[in-house]
Amino acid sequence: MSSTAYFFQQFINALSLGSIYALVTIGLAMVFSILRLINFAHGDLMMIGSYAILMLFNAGLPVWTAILAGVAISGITGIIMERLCYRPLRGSAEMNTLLTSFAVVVLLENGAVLFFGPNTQPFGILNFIQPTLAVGSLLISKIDAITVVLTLAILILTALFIKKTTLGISMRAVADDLTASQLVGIPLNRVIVSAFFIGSLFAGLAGLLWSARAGKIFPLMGFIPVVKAFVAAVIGGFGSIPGAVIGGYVLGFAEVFFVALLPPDFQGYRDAFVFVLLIIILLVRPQGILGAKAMERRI
Amino acid sequence: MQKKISIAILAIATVFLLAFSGPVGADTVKIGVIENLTGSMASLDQPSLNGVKLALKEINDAGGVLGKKVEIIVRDGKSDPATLATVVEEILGKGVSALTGLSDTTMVLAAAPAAQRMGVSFVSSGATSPSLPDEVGDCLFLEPFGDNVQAAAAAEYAYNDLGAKSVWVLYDKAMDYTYLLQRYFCDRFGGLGGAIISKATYQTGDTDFRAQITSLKSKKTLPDILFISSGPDEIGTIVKQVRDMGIKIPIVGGDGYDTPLLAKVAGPAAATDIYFTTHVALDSKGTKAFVENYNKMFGHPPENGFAALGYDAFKLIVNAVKNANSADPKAVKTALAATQGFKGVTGTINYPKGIRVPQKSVTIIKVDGGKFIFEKEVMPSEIPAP
Amino acid sequence: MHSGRQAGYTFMALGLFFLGIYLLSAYGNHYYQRVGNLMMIYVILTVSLNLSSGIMGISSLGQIGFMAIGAYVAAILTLPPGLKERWLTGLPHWMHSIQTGLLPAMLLAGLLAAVVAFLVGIVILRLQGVFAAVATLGFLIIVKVIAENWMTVTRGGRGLSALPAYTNLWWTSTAAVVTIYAVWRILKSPHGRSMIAVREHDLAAQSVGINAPKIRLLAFVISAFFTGIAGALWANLIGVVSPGSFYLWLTLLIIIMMVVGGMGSVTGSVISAVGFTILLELLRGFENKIAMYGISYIIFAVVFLLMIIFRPEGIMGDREFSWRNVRRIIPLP
Amino acid sequence: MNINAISISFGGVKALDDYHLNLAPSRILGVIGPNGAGKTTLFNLITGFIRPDSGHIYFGDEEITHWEPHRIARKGISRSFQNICLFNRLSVIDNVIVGCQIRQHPSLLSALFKTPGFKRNEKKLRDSARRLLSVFGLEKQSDQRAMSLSYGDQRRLEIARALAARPKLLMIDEPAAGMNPRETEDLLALILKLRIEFDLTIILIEHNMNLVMPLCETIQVLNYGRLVAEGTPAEIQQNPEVIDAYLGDENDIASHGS
Amino acid sequence: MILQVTDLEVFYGNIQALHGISFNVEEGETVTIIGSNGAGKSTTLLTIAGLLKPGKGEIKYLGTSTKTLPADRIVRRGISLCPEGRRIFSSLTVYENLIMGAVQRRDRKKIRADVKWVLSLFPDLNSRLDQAGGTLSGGQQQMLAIGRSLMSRPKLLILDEPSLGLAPVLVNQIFNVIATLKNDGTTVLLVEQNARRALEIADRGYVIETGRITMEGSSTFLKSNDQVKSAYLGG
Repeated sequence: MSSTAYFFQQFINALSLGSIYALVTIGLAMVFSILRLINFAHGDLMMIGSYAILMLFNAGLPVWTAILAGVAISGITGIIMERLCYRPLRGSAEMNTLLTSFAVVVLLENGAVLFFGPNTQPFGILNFIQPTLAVGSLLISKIDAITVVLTLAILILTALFIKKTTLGISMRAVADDLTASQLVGIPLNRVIVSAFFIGSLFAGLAGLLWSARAGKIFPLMGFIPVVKAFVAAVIGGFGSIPGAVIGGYVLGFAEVFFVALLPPDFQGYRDAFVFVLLIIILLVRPQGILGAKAMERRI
Repeated sequence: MQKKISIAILAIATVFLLAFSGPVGADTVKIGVIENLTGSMASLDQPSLNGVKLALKEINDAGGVLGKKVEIIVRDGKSDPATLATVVEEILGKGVSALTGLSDTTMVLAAAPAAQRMGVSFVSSGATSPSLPDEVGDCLFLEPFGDNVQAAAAAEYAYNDLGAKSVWVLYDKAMDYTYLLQRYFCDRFGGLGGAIISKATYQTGDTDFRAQITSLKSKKTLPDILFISSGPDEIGTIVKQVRDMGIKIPIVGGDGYDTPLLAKVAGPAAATDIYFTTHVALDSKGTKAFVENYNKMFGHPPENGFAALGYDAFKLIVNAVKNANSADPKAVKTALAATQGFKGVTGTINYPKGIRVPQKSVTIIKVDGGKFIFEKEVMPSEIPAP
Repeated sequence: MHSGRQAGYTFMALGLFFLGIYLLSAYGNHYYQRVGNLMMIYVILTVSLNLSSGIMGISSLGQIGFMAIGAYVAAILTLPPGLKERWLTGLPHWMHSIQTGLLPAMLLAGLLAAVVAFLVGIVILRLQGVFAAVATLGFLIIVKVIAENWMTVTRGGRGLSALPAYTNLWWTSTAAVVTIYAVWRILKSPHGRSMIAVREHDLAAQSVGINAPKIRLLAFVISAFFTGIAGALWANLIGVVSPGSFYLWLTLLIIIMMVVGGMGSVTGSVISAVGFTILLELLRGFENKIAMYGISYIIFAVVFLLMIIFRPEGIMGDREFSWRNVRRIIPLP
Repeated sequence: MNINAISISFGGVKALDDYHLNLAPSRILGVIGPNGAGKTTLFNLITGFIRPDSGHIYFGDEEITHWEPHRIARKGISRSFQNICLFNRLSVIDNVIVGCQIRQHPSLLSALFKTPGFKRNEKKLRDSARRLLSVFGLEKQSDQRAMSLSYGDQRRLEIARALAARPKLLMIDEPAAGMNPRETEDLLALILKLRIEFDLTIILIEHNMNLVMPLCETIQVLNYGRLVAEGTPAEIQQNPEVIDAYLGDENDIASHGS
Repeated sequence: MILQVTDLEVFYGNIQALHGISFNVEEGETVTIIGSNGAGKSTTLLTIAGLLKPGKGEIKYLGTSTKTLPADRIVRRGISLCPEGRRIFSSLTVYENLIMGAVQRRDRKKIRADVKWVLSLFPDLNSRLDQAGGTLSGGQQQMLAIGRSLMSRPKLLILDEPSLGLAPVLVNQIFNVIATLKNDGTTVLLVEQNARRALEIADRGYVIETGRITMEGSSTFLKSNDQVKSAYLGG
């Protein structure tokens, strides 16, 4: 394999990893921008979506129906989560809501262990898609190709939604100024619920893609992606949706090339590197790559 | 306020005391089972517990031991060393004859010292570090063979039978088992004259191994085999991604492969040309009954090799109780140490004098089109020191 | 009330406490002793976290990182020399032959944790609120990754085992009492007032001459010191340290203990750490009885959720225990 | 106090432009101007919360332009805030004690071991805080939390805390905001009393002319970050530019209206 | 009577911000509330808009209580508060800001017509429709804020300090628009620090001090009142 081909192969790896990160991050950023809530349970929505898809499929539903229904279940779980756990806490300290989301993680993950069992389960329902496409000396797995295309499509749709629809503009308005948006009559609850729902749909979809790549699901599968998405969100500028996308890709590329370019003894330090990067970004450019407003200290 | 709090504390303390002072029956043989039923280790330890439960049922159906029923006291260690260290004390307080469970070295090291202090033997059902018994003391027994044995077997099989002269190694840095396995493998493979081209690592929980695989692909000369040292949860994904990236080189590994997940996650097309060492061929005659009974009891075949290990470890203890003709922990320990020719599902266990790692032959399984096929039994000619 | 009399009560209470410790270590079974030890360690962790998070107001998710540092330092120091030579080839030679007792190990563990806190704090404490939370979470993960990868010093994912079981109830309870006393004294000193002032209003505090970054760093470092000590006690109690032991679950556990006890209340932290240790054991007992493993953590999470929704200030708010209040309820001499 | 031509801008908008100040000791300066004119920005610049883009600030003979806020405070400049910034969950007396302890550097060890020196020191702090509270008529509330005080009491407590730091220069931001005329009169008397008792130089931001006019010896008028006028209260009241910018021109509607 | 506030008390935690405020606004009237900073003006307005919950007292709008309604329902009923400090959506374009003002409405055609109408009131905004709100000057932001409030076609328009921090020319422009609205028959409740200007334009006024109404009357009466003069008119 030539070094250019090597580079391109790693590039493709990074692109598909980055796509999934981007997809998870958008949902996280959407909720954060509106509520200033870092929802660590977002990753568990991926888990719930994946399990739902698998169970519905095993119950005999056609693949695509199972996928649609599973993703919808993930969305609905997001709404329930908001209603039961986060709405009662609205307006309380950021730290409290952050901790609440951790508690929700404990709740959902242990619940999943109880209901689904702790064991890893194979997730092969997309295996009928032939594994690889050969492009010259490059091999592109079809799941990767689908991931990238699907993510890009969703990103474009989301951008249009946010830009053009009243609900999308309302979300940006609420993110911009919560008080003023209430004063102009934006129905806050509806906007928040919508943000949770859409974000959770994306999480469900990301769960599907993530599980299809890994070929397996397990109850604790959500934590690593959500932590990564969270880093991606900070890199991109928390709350900014285009930033979330960029952050996702930056992280995907950083991770892949960190492993690709360094000797094996250092590969293990990948996550440390990711977080050093995060801390540096927080210090140097707390608003992230695309974050517009600097954090102003109000006196 | 203060009053409410003090009342609450009193109430909690009372309940606390009552909760653990139930009557203890003396007409059963009690064996403690510690497993991580929740948390990161649960996928190894739950099957192990199922194995124990199956063994228990069989033993009690056959009349128990020493004329008494056998009773298990199960505690969840939550994959957390502090919890393990606590529950082991709790179980020891209930007068058990011996303990079993746990599939990870670190977890055993958190739980077993308390048993050692009390002189109660602990048979590790799944941890395979050969130095474990020396680290804990004379109460700790391994049910499976040590990693050095299976790694040496894999190396000899790869070098002699597969004719491999060079290897690329990928291993999980976060686990004791995966680290030791590849180290012993490299020791023996190098000793035979094989070349280690390079090593790459990942961490438990990773789901993306393409960066590592792509760097393998970029090597000027590809190795004859890949030695991938992985636990049961990652191996399917790794195989899938290796094959997806167009690498058809044979893959060799250890008993972590012994799970249906390997074939199911990777798919039958990818799960081909894979060879691994393990304790038992689940499709062989000797194990057929075990698999069937397991299926009957739990509604599905054993999730992985740990089910059989848990089953054997428990039977091993009961066997020792029978041999000792006593449920006294000291006697059971002596009997365990003297175990000879105990036939389990996972092979025949002999503990040579002073050595509490069994000398067992290693089974080599070949995976072809997702099917596990018994290849051969190997007793390595040379075993790296623990 | 006369302060001499209060001191008298306090000494009597301490006497009773240590009498209890004596009875438990002499006559209690190992299980109760083990729970007692963990309880005391949780008290240290919660009270010291309260100093930096509750009293000082630093949103830290990285506290357990300092515990990990303390635990590893103590583990390396107390590991038998033979094993040290075999496993820890990355250590300087002179260290191979050293095996210390618990006290020096504890103190060095605390000191090293404090030094790391100092260095980390200079960088991270410039951030506030959730951003500080994120950065400290990053610190925790970095510590874990280093512990997993620095094979020649930490032995990687396999961890350090066969540590001498030095820790007993006397050590843990004394360390807990010392921690409570120290944090209490700091709370009642000019430093403590400055900490609360900075927490309540950073800028106003600076306008009356408080060096806010410095006082934040001070709280962070002291808190890390005691957390490091708790790590050392933990290491020599459990006998094995591994990277996975000091991670999210423990982080969440002590934060929840602190929040439920009341951010800023030392008393609350003590009550909550003691209460939760018992609650978790009870829940575990319940879970074992019904054989639904995992239900205890679910109940635990629900308890926390209900608490944060209906009583977000915790059991004690930021109030403290005082003999004056006790006397209102129970007639003391 | 001496300020040379400081300027600062936020996002392209000049918040303060070419501002000068020369204030002799023991004087009272009033700064007035419409909201958003840059008054509070001026306070934040002097107390070090924000740094000027250009210019210099001297206090006594030292340049304090780039000092940290706490260092400036220790040098002898105290302030109150426009929207009350108390340490809400500290008791009233502790709020003042925090101000009192500005010049102390007790060691942590003395606190840990509760040395006699530490106890003496605590008693001294408490006594002086109590004395200060009685000046402000807050001694009865000293054990309450600051957040439970009434609005007027909170304003007074904020000044008390600022004074506890024994400043040479006291900067008060809208002390009479939200006070009724009677309370305002009391405040006027209080400030005059404090000035003599503590030998203070005072800079005051205030909208309430009932306070500004009788209290201040000099008045500066800011508008759009620019210094529009400076002079005695009488001069300011006559200044047409000031009337136009701040007090409002009665003819505006007539001349521009529909 | 379009708005009637009776004995309104509001608390922030333990602190009482309003000590029983009563006032009313008649249909078509322009009423002003004057008072110094911290007197409770904004608190009163935010409570009417449904953002703060009243402790005691009653708020009646067109005869029915709005005390328990959420903010968006109050807007739908026809009360629109243009908040102090403009609070436009700085990352949204001018056009989007205006659209958000009409978020409760479903009549797309009329909304488009109303955008035109608002732009005719504030011609400055015309050329800046696609510009982000945050890039506007202070005066333009204030116009946008008022325009946004008008987009809900309120029966009662509440303006909180519309002239704050604006240059005299712009202040004039803002007051001219208020005058226009008034002539068109819109009911306006105006809170101002620039008491002189407020009293020029209003029919009646209330003086609020430390959470209490201390004076009320026609604008002419208040303007000539010595106390008001000395405290708020700088005379």
